[in-house]
Amino acid sequence: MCLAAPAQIVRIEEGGWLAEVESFGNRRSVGLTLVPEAKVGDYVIVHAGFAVEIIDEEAAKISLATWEELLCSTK
Amino acid sequence: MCLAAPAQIVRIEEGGWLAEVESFGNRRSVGLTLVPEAKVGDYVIVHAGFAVEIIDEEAAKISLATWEELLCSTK
Amino acid sequence: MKQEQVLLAHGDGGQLTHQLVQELFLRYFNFPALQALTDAALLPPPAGRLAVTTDSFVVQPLFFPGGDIGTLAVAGTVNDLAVSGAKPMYLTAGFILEEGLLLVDLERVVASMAETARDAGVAIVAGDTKVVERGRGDGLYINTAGIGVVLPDLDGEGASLDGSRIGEGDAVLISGTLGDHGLTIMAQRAGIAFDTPVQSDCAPLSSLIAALQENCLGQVKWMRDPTRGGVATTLKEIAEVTAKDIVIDEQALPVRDAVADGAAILGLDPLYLANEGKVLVIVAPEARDAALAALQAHPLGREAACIGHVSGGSGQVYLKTPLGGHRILNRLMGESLPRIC
Amino acid sequence: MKQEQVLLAHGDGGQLTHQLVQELFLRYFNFPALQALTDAALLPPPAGRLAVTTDSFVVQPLFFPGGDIGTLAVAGTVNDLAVSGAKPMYLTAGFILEEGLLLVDLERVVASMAETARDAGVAIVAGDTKVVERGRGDGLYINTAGIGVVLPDLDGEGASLDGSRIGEGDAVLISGTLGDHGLTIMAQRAGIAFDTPVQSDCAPLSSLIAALQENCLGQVKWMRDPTRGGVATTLKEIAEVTAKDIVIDEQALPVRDAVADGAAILGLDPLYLANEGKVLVIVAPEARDAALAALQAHPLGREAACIGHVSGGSGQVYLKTPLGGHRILNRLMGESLPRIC
Amino acid sequence: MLDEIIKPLRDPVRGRQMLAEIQARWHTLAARRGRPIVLMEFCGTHTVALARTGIRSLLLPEVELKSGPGCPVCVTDARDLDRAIALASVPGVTVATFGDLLRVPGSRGSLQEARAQGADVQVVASPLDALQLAIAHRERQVVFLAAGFETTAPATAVTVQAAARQGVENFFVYSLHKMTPPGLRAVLGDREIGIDGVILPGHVSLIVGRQAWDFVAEEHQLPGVVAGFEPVELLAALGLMALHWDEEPQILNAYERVVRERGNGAAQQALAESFVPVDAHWRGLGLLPGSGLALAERYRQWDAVVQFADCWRDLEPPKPIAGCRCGDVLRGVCTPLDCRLFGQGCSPATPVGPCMVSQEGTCAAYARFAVAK
Amino acid sequence: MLDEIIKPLRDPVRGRQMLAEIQARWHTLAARRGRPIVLMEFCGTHTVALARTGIRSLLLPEVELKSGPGCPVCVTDARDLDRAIALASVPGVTVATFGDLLRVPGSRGSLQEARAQGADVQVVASPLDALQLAIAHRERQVVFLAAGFETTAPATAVTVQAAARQGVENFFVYSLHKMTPPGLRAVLGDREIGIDGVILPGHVSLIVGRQAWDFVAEEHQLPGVVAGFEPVELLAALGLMALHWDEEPQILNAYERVVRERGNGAAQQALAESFVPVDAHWRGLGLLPGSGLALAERYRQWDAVVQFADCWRDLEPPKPIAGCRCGDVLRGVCTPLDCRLFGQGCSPATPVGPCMVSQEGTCAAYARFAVAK
Ligand code: SF4
Ligand code: SF4
Ligand SMILES: [Mg+2]
Ligand SMILES: [Mg+2]
Ligand SMILES: [Mg+2]
Ligand SMILES: [Mg+2]
Ligand SMILES: [Mg+2]
Ligand SMILES: [Mg+2]
Ligand SMILES: [Mg+2]
Ligand SMILES: [Mg+2]
Ligand SMILES: [Mg+2]
Ligand SMILES: [Mg+2]
Repeated sequence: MCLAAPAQIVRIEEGGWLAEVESFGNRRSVGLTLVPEAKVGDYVIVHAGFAVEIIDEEAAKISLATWEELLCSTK
Repeated sequence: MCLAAPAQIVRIEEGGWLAEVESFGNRRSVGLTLVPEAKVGDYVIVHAGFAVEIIDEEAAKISLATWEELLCSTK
Repeated sequence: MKQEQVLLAHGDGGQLTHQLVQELFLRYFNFPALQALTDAALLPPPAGRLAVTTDSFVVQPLFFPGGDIGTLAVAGTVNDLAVSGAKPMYLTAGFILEEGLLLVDLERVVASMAETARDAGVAIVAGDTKVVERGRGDGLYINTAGIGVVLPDLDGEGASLDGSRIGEGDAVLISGTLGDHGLTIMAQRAGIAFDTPVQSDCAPLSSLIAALQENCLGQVKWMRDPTRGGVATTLKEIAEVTAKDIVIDEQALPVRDAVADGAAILGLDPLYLANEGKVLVIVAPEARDAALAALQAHPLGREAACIGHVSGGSGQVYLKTPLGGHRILNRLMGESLPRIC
Repeated sequence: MKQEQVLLAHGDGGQLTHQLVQELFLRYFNFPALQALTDAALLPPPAGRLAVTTDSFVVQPLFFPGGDIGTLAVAGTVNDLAVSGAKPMYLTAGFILEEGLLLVDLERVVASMAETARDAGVAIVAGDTKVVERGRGDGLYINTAGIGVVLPDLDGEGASLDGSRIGEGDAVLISGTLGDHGLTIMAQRAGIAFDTPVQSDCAPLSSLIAALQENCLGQVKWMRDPTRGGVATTLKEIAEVTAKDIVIDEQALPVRDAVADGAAILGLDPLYLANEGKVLVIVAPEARDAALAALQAHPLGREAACIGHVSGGSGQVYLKTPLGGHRILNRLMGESLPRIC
Repeated sequence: MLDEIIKPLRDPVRGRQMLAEIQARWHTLAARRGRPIVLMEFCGTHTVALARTGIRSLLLPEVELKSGPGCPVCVTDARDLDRAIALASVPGVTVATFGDLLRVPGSRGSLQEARAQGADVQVVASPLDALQLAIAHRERQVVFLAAGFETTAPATAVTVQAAARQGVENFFVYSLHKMTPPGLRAVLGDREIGIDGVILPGHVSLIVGRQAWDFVAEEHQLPGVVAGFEPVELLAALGLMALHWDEEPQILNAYERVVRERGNGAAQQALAESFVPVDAHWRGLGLLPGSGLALAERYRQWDAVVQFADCWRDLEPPKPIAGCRCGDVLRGVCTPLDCRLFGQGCSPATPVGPCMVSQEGTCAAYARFAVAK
Repeated sequence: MLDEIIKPLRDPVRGRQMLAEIQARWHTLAARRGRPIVLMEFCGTHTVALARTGIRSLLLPEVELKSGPGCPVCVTDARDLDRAIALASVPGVTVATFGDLLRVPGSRGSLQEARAQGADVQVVASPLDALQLAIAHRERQVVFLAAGFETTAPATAVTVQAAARQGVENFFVYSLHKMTPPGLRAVLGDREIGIDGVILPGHVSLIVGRQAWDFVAEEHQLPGVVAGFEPVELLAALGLMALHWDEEPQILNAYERVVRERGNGAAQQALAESFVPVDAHWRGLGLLPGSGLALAERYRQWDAVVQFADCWRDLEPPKPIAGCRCGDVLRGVCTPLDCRLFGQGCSPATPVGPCMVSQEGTCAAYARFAVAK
């Protein structure tokens, strides 16, 4: 029920409340309050104008590997 | 400096504050406060939404006659 | 249609637009090329030169005594073609609807357009609908573009209507009373409204003009419908184009008493009030009587009058007053605002 | 012009209207029949069937990456003529100005129109200007009506483009990427704005379509520019008209990454976003490759793709998903509102 | 029927007869004097009517008709317009006023231009309509910008009384009302102008009465005539003045069908209740003592001048309009033809000064009804 | 590059491989069970994604995917919408909200229809934009109509804190925020429905954490999986659930790249500071204890529910929408196909019930992505 899209932090405003994020060339300003530990270069999930979580790139890779392992076996 | 147009009172609203006036078929509602003595059938001069004076039909006729007398003599 | 009001979604090109077109527009406008709903209507090759014109209609109120914005949108464009010497053939109609417009009002307007088009013998061949947010429109704006054909028999040698044939002594005719439309509209405006017996004169003039042309073949030198800016502005424009003077006789101007009085109430001048069913005509002096008779013989021209003549000069329009004075008429200057002082 | 802003008086048909026309419009639109300022432009008899169309343009913002309302007003109408198989010839232009519009902005738009018309090889032959009160418009609305001619060599036996010749197996082509215009506009809207590298694709397609027709003489069965409602809505309409199904391959759809991402941000679907410089084409299967090559050889068609085919059926549009599922595409339903949930 | 009253006053046959007689009489008088006779019509509506009927040109060269400051729009001070614009630009405030005022330039544009920039300005034909607007839009503050001379001020007076009676709290009046006798006094007291007689305003006179002008004859030794506005009435006024030219200066009444000796008592009483006289700035004439009408203390709550004073606290004082000779035109020192901007940058479509704005402004009347050469 | 994270999750080759494997596994499980296996996806975005990718139809008939009440727009009570419309119709008040909410029917029309009648309704993409609107229009009262589950509520929480910090007095929040665990609890507690497992909302979960759903396994003995939204992620979630089908019910996490065990602590803290749990009406589900989020007492000044209570004092209670089975659809008791209005009068262009309004509403998803027969 909650549309959210991934984007990368390219700049954090002074004060740390706002960040500029980028996704496939699209740039927008989002609130950073909900992910205080985020830093430039991080990928985040954006919803309703706020970054709501940081994407764990490592976990993404592991998941994918696991799924291939477990679920592409019939091939 | 004050555009004003003649019209005839065709109806006076209850209370006597407002009247409906008519001129060549055009009808509008005007304030009557400034000519408290006006009655239905009277011709009035209307300015800025108010009847501001009653036309004295008798005086109008006399003026016209006087002017013809005095000023159309060369004919 | 389930909705009673126009929503923004009626203009998004999707399902509601589709319904609006199918259930309203196509019900009234039943030209085959329009019903096909292709991107453009395909029409047979015309038999003469094309006349092309466009006007947008933004009148308020949408409905007024004597007509509505739909009548106007058809008549206005038909008249621009007719005064150009063309037989009006096809119209396009572009609607800009304001969110919140009542669909019953839209239907009334569309019905008027269909009826006026039928009267004028034109077909509405292409259309478009857009919806704008509330507060970014005014109920309904309509653009019409018109295509006419200058039939060879109206298009003989030297029959140009651009004013180039106007000469000294030519007669200036008007097909009826001045200012009826403009006064009707002004009398409806919020803040200055009054009741008036005056009605808009809006009407398609194609048959009146055809009758005139038949009776005065080649002798009509110029025609124009004196709409925005009124008779004075229209005459000033042609006077400038020809660099001749036009002299108008104030006493010859047909003006209804109620229009004169209404104009006085508002501080306006009937010479500058819009007309939507009148044509100004300049004819050779020898054709004056025939032209006047032709106009007066038509139901829309009964009150036609000869109001002046062309004289040598430099592009001025003079009004001869009843007392024998002259004054110069210029273009309408500045928005027509009702005044009290 | 002394005024910096449009005033109501610019639309009253008087002196300021006259100045606006003389000092702005006629400076950019220099077609002789327009300069004559007659009620209608008189044009030479055309050499074939007429194609006639109209559209109003109410886009906000007026200026956007890739174009402005003026580019759009010309390109949109030119494209409707071109996809109908006609050579676009003449446009009319009706302006509805909102009181307060900056005259420099109006000039920019007029300049764009003149330039786009030149690119497309069309002449603006008639015009009209109205001014509405502030709060009753949105800066500037433009209506254009277009007249084209179906040249006999494009108009041979059986060359009808109304969809009646569409048959099973025909290929569905698009001349480039989906949704660039729609996404560009949405990204500019107050309340949801973001920066995007996407630009509107708005462009007149007359030369692209002429090139296509030359290379596939008689084999193009149907064309349409997928504007409001996008590719999905446009395909649904032709599917209904033909009562055949259209099957689109989701993986074949050319969509820029930034458009796909921007659409995801807004909760929208590129299949329903407007395009203003793209044409959907249906050709016989044997002409598919030639048509694709012709499109791709033109600067405006480099990213052309074959996106699907026609099959037997009942007027449905199916989208084949990458996983092998199918879903049905309907018309756009309801205003495209950006969503967050 | 109105016809019976009005039509004879427009009868061209009667008019042309009178014109011939009157031309002859003035011809004689001017010849005797050895120079044209200069009359001033104080009233802008007379300016327009004299031009529109052609009478102005038909009396030349024997009689030169100069226009006085009798257009309430033209004499409205730029400072007041700047304030009205500031007011109209405040969110939530609507300024309602007569159409005439929309195009008058203040020192930073007109209400019309302010409206184009988003200010809320509504045109009304009566102060009552402005009050109705306030009643219909309780969420807005509606300020009626009240311009006009004694003819118009009673309408405002009665309207503010109605607002008070009905307790309409979102209605306000910004009074620009001015009184004409002080205006005429200022013009006549000016040594620069030489005029021989005055055509007195007909509709102001029906409020103030014929006798309000006696000072013209008594203090300034000039003849005057109260005139109506129909062609025959105008001619009659000019004719009566010529007939009495050789007598002791006096104020004639050629508009007896509506103008009484002492004017309209009810209207005068309404003015006295709602307003108090104050010094007022007249454009071109300067500060004239006791020439303005401010709302009386008891209507303070409805007085926009008091209630919205914050809105213009920081306004800079207006700058004079470069090149515009309105001041001189208003005092009759020169005619618009003497202004080098007339027709060259200043026109009814693009007015520079206030005299070009109102149709009754002298410059506008000259431009609109330009006399055929 | 985002590409490296996202593109593999959309890879059709990998997707089709996984699909084949998963179809086979569910085929086996359903065969063993002797009937189709019924899973509920709680989340509306899952409903849409499963339809859009074709996965819903590709799993049939072995797996039936039922939609739960996971669209915050659909579960918004008609009473709240009636109030929002009343609010937006007050002169001087602007209601700012997400685009989704505009078309939801209350009992007397939608915000979209109210806007067409003159109400001031603005679409925003973030509560921060609504706050900006208030700051830019100090003369208006801007009410942010805040709909959404736990994913959205923290944004509102932080925004109201910012409004307080900056002292923005013309900004208000009408909270419609709801919490999903009580919603799911209500559905699972209902005896009418028979489901075998739950697909849990991915973006809610990144706030509340995977463990927030343990009650599903522990109390309801149902397996669950937290799923992402890309095609490969959806397939993975379904695949993992199938793999673990025979084990003790547990809540799997197939969206580990963003969903942590305990969720987002900062967001949870923001919620705790700005809101308090209250009982809330869910359309179709009724009053669910502790399922709503009201503004905390310290933000009373910004709470539209408190500050504008006068606006809806006289509103009649909403009437149920005749014939609409949204309630049953939301509880998973029936599918939209069981509603006799579906496609017959109720369509995305002319929605009757809320489930047809949001693109994520179950009825809308069925209508838009109608499965090819
Ligand atoms: S012509 Fe214009 S500038 Fe000159 S005095 Fe008159 S209003 Fe002023
Ligand atoms: S189809 Fe429409 S009426 Fe039926 S349950 Fe869904 S929303 Fe309600
Ligand atoms: Mg035209
Ligand atoms: Mg026209
Ligand atoms: Mg015309
Ligand atoms: Mg169109
Ligand atoms: Mg409006
Ligand atoms: Mg079109
Ligand atoms: Mg188009
Ligand atoms: Mg098209
Ligand atoms: Mg026009
Ligand atoms: Mg606007």
